[in-house]
Amino acid sequence: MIVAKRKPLNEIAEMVAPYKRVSVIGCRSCVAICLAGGEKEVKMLVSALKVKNKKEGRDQEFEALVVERQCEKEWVKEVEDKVLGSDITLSMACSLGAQTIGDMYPSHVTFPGLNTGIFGVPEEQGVWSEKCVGCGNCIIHTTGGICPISRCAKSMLNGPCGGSANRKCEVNLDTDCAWSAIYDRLKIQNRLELIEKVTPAKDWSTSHAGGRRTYVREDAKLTPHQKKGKEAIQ
Amino acid sequence: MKAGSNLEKVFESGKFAVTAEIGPPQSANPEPLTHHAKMMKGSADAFNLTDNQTAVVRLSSIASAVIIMREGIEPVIQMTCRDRNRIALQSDLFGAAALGIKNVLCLTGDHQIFGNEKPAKNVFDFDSIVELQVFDQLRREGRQVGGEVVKDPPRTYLGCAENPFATPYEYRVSRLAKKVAAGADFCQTQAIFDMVMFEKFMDEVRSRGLDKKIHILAGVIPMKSAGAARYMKNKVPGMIVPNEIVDRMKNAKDPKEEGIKLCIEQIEHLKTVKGVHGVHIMAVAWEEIVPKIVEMAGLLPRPTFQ
Amino acid sequence: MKAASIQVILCKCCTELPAVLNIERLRKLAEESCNVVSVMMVDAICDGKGLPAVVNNAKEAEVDRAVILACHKKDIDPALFKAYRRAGINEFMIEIVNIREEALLPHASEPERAQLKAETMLAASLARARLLAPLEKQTEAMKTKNVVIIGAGASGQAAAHAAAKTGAHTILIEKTGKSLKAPGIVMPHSQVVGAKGYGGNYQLTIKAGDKIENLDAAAVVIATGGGWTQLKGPLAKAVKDAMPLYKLHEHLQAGSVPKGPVVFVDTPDPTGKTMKVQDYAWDDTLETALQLKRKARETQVFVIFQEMRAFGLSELAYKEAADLGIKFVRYDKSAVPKIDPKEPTNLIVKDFAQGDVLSIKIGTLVFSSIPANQDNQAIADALRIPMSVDGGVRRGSIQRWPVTTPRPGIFVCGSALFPKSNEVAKAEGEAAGSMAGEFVAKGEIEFGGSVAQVTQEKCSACLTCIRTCPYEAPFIGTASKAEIKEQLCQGCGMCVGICPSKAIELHHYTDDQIMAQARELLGGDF
Amino acid sequence: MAGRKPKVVGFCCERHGMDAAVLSARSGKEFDASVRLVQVPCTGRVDGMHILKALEDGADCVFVLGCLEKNCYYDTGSIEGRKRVEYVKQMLSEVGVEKERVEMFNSASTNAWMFPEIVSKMVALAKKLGPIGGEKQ
Repeated sequence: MIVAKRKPLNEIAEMVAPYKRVSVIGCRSCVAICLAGGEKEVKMLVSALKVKNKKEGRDQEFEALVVERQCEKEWVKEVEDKVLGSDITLSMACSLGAQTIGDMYPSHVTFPGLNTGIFGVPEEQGVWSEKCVGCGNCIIHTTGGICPISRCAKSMLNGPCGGSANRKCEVNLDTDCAWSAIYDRLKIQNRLELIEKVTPAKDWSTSHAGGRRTYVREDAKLTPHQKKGKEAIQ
Repeated sequence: MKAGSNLEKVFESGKFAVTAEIGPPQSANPEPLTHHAKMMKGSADAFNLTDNQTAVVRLSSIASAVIIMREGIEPVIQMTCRDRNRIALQSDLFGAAALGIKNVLCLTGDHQIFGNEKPAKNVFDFDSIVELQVFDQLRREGRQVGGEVVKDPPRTYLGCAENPFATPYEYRVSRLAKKVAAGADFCQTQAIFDMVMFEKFMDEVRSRGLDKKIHILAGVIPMKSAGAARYMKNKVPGMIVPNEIVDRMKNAKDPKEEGIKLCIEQIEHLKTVKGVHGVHIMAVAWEEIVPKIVEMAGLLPRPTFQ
Repeated sequence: MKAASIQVILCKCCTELPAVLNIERLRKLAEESCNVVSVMMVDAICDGKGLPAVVNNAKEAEVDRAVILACHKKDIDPALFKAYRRAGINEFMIEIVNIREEALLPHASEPERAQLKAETMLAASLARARLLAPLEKQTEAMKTKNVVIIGAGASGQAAAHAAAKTGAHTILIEKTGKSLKAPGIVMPHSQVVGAKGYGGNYQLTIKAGDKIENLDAAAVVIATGGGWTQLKGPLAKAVKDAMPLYKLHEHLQAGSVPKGPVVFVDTPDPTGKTMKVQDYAWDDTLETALQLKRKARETQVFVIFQEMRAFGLSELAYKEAADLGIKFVRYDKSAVPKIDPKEPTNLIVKDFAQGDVLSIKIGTLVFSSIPANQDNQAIADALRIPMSVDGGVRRGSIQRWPVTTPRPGIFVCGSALFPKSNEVAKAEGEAAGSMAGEFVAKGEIEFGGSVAQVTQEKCSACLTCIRTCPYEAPFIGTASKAEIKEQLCQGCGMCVGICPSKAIELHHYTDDQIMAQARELLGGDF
Repeated sequence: MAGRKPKVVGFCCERHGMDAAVLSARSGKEFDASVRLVQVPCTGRVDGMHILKALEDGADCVFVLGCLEKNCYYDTGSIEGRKRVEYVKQMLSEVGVEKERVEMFNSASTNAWMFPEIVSKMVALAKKLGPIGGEKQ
C-alpha cells in the first residue's frame, strides 16, 4: 500500500495560516491504515492546530472530514460542499488524494498535509518498509522474490556491493542488504545459478524515467455512449 | 593488446605490477595533482584517480587524468554509476579515450549519503557489472548498449574492484567471476589486512581458474596511527582489520614507522600469494610515503616498455 | 430519542459532607440543572437503609438515569445497582461521582474551593449522564463444570481440594508421574499446550504422554510452582561451594553444622535484574538461620538482603534473631555484595542503612530463592495471560484479587506467581481453588456491557486493533471488517484509543462521554 | 488576573490510577483542588484527541495516570497510554506549545503519597506556564 507520514505541524500551520476556514480531509484507505491520515489523525491534527491558535491568539475555523478513498472523484464528491465552503483544503490523504481534490476544484486551493513516501509493507505495527518503486517491469522472479530496485540503496542489478557487512546495508546499518537476502533466498531455493550470470542493463523506459505513465484497461473503459448515459442520470 | 596501456603491458609481461591512488583535490586547483604526480613518478606503473570518492565533490577524474598525464605518468580513471546514466557514461568513455586515457576502473560508486552533497539525487542507471559489460561491448563490437554502431570505438583497458571481505563471503568469488564475464581485465581489491581470509578467497579464485582470466591487484593501506586502524575496523563497512593489527599499531613506539613496516610486510606476503599480479597502494592523504614503501618492498625500478 | 430524565442523589456521608460543603447549594444547583427531575438527600447510601426510598423516588419521578454524589464506585454496594434494576433502571445509567475522595477529603482545608469543585463535578457528571446509554449484559451457559488445575504440587493439591468442595469437577494436570491422592481426575505426564475460548468455556489442548487430547474447562488454576537453582553471576565464579537453602536445611536436620561464619544471601544472583526477594526467601531464611544459631551459638550468622518481607506471624522471628545475635545487612541494588579483591574469602557489602562497608569472611555461603518454573512461559502463552518480569504469572491485582489473572476464569496460586513457602502456597491454592469453584458454580458466564464495538462502515480493516488487543477480542469477520468477540473483550478500550479510523467505540466510555465530562470540569473556576 | 487558578486535568485509569488517588485522599493527604479527574477504564483508552481537546477546552496541563507498566491490570494498557502521551507531546512541540504540559505517570494503587506529588508537580507547572495563549479567557 501507499505509506505516508504527516508533515511537521509547524509546516502545516504555516501553510494554512493565511486562511480563515480550513477543511481538513482524511482518507479511510492506505493512509488510515498507515496511521497517517485517518479520522483519528485528522481530528488530532485539527485539535493540535486549535491549541496552537489558542496560544498565538489566531482565529481559524477547522472542519474535520474523512472520505473513503480520496483518490476517487465519487468519494470526494460527498464532501464537495464542505470543500468549496472553506477557504482552503488540507488533504490528509496521500498526494493522489490531494491532487484529486485539486484537479476537481482547480480554483480552490488544496494543500498536502502528508508527505507521501513509499509503496510499503507493514513489517510490524508501526513499521513500514519500502519494497517496490513502481519501475513497471517486475523482475523479482529472477531475484528470489526480493526487489533489488527498491531494497538496494543503489538499485543494483548485480549486487551486493562491497559495502555489505554482516548482511547489512552500508547506507543504513539497520537495513538488511537486499543482495545478501537475495543470495540467501536463492540458495535455499536451490536457484543460485540465477545470480551467477550477469544481468544486463535494465530498460527503465517502463518506469517514471519513461515519462508520466497512464495504465489503460480498454475493455473496462466506458464508451462515450455509456458516459453520456451516466451524465444524464446525474 | 586491448588498449596498449603501460599497466596492460606490465601485466602481459608477467611482472608484479604496482599502482597507487591519487585523490583529486576538492577545488579547481590542479597544483596538488601535479605535485603528487612529480613526487610519485617512477614509483608505480599507473595512478588511480578517484571519481568523487565517498561522494565528496572533487576535481573530475578525467580532468585529473589529463593533468597528471602532462607530468608523464599513466592514469587509471574511476568511473562510477552514481552520477551518470548510460548516456553520460558512454560519452565520458569516448571523451576519456579521445584524451588518451587508456585505463578505466568501473565502479558502482559510494552512496551520496557518505558525501558532502547528501540531498543529491543519484542515478544508478547501471551497476559496475553492467557498466563493464557495456564498455566491453563498446570496445569489442563497437556497439552501444542501445544498439547504435560506433565507427571509432574506444580502446580501453577495463578494471573493476572487488571486496573479499563483504558479505556474503561465499558469493564474492562468484561476483568476481561475473565481472570477468562482463569484460574486466584487472581487479583492484579492497585493502587487505586479514591475510588468512584473503588467501581463502584466492584459493577459490584459483580453483575456478579466474587468476588466468583477470589480473588481481591486491589493495594495501599504510596506516599512520592506531586510530586509523580502529576506524577502519569499526567504521568502514566491509573492511576487516584483525585485532593483532590494531594492537600492533597501538603498542608501537613510532606508529608511522610501524605502519610502513606493516605495509611492507603485507606486500611481501602478497607477492607470495599465487594469482596476485600486483599491489594497489592506497595511501590516502599520505601519498608522499608511496615511493618509500615501493622502494623498501623491493619493487623498484618499475619496468619500462618501448 | 427521549430526553434524559435524571435523578440526583446527594449522599451526606453521615455528617462528613455537610461538615465541609454546603449541601443546599449543591441541591439547588442540581435542581436547576437541565434534565434533572428529582433531587434527593440521603444520610449514607452505603448503609442500604435509604435505598428503598431512593428507588421509590426514582420510580415515582419516572427517571431513566441517576447521578449519585457519594464516594468511590468500587465501594458502593452492588445492592444499589440491583435495587435500581428492579426499578427498571439499567446499571450503566447510574453515574457514581466520588465527591468524598475527590473533593471533600483532599480539599477540606479549602471548603470554598471544595464546594466549587463539587459543583463542577456535579455539572460534569450530569453532562456525562445525559450521554449514557443502557447496556444489557448477556449470558452463556458453561458447557462443563471442570476446573483444570495445572500442577499437582502443594498449591495445586490444595486448589483441587478446595474446588472439589464447591462441587466442581477437578482435573489435575501433572507433568511428572508422581502418585498422589486428590479429588477428581489426576492426569500424570500431562501438559497444557494450547487453549481456545474464554472464562467459563475454555477448550484446552493437553499433551498426555504422547497423545494430544482436548479438554473442556470452565476454569483453570495455574499451580506450576517453582524449582531450585545454582548461584549465578560473579559470585558463582568466586564462591565454589555455596549451597542452596534447602541443602543447609537438610544438613541441620542431619545434625551437622556448616563452617562459620555462615552468610545467607537473599537471591542466587544479587547482580541479576530479574530475581527479586521472595517471601520464600524470608520465611525460610529466617527460620533456618534461627535453627542454625540455636544449634551453634558461637557460629557467626549474617543475613544479607535487599528487602525484608516475612509473612504474617513469621515477623516475630526477627526478635529472636536479634536476641541470638544474627546480623542483618541490607544492601542496595547499586552496590551489590562482591568478593573482596584483596581477600578472596571475604565478601564486601555496603550496609545501606549505616553506610559502612563491611568485609565479611565467608565460611559457608547460603543462597535462597526459587526461580519461576520454566514451564510458566509456555503455559502463559497457551492461555494467553501476561507474565511478570520475574518469569512468574502476573496476577490481577495484588489487593483485590491476589489469586486471579487478568483473564476471567483463570486463577493462579503458589510459586507460579513467585516463589514462596509451602504454607503460603497452600493457602493461596485453597483460595484459588475455591474462587475457581465458585466461578464454575455460577453455571453461566456474563459478558457484554462496557465492551468495545466496531462501526463497520468506518473500519479500514487495518488490523491495528487485532495487533494491539492483549485479549484477542477483535477479529476480522465475514464482512472483512473488524468485529469484537464480546466474551473476550475486557473493556479496556486500547483498541478504541488506537483505531486510526475511529471505527471502534467503548460503551460507557465513549469519546463523547469522556470529552463532555472533561469539558464541563474545565468550565468550573476554582 | 491574579486570582486565576490553574486548571489541570487528570485522566486516571479505573484500576491503579484512580485507586491511588482515592487511597491518598483516604490516607488524609491533601492535594490542590485545581485537579480535575476523568476516569477511563485504562490509560490505553486515552486517545491523544482527549488530551488535546482538554487543552483546547482550557486545561493548562493534562496528566494521564495509569498502573505501573510491569503490573498493568490490562497487561499492556499503561504502555499504550504512555505512547499516546508521547505522541501528543511530539505534536505539541511541533506546534510550539510546551510539551511538559502533558505528562504520563504510573502508580501502584497501594501508593498513597504519589498522587499528591503528581498533582503538586502538575499544578506548579500549570502556575509556571500559565494558560495557553496567556490570561484572557
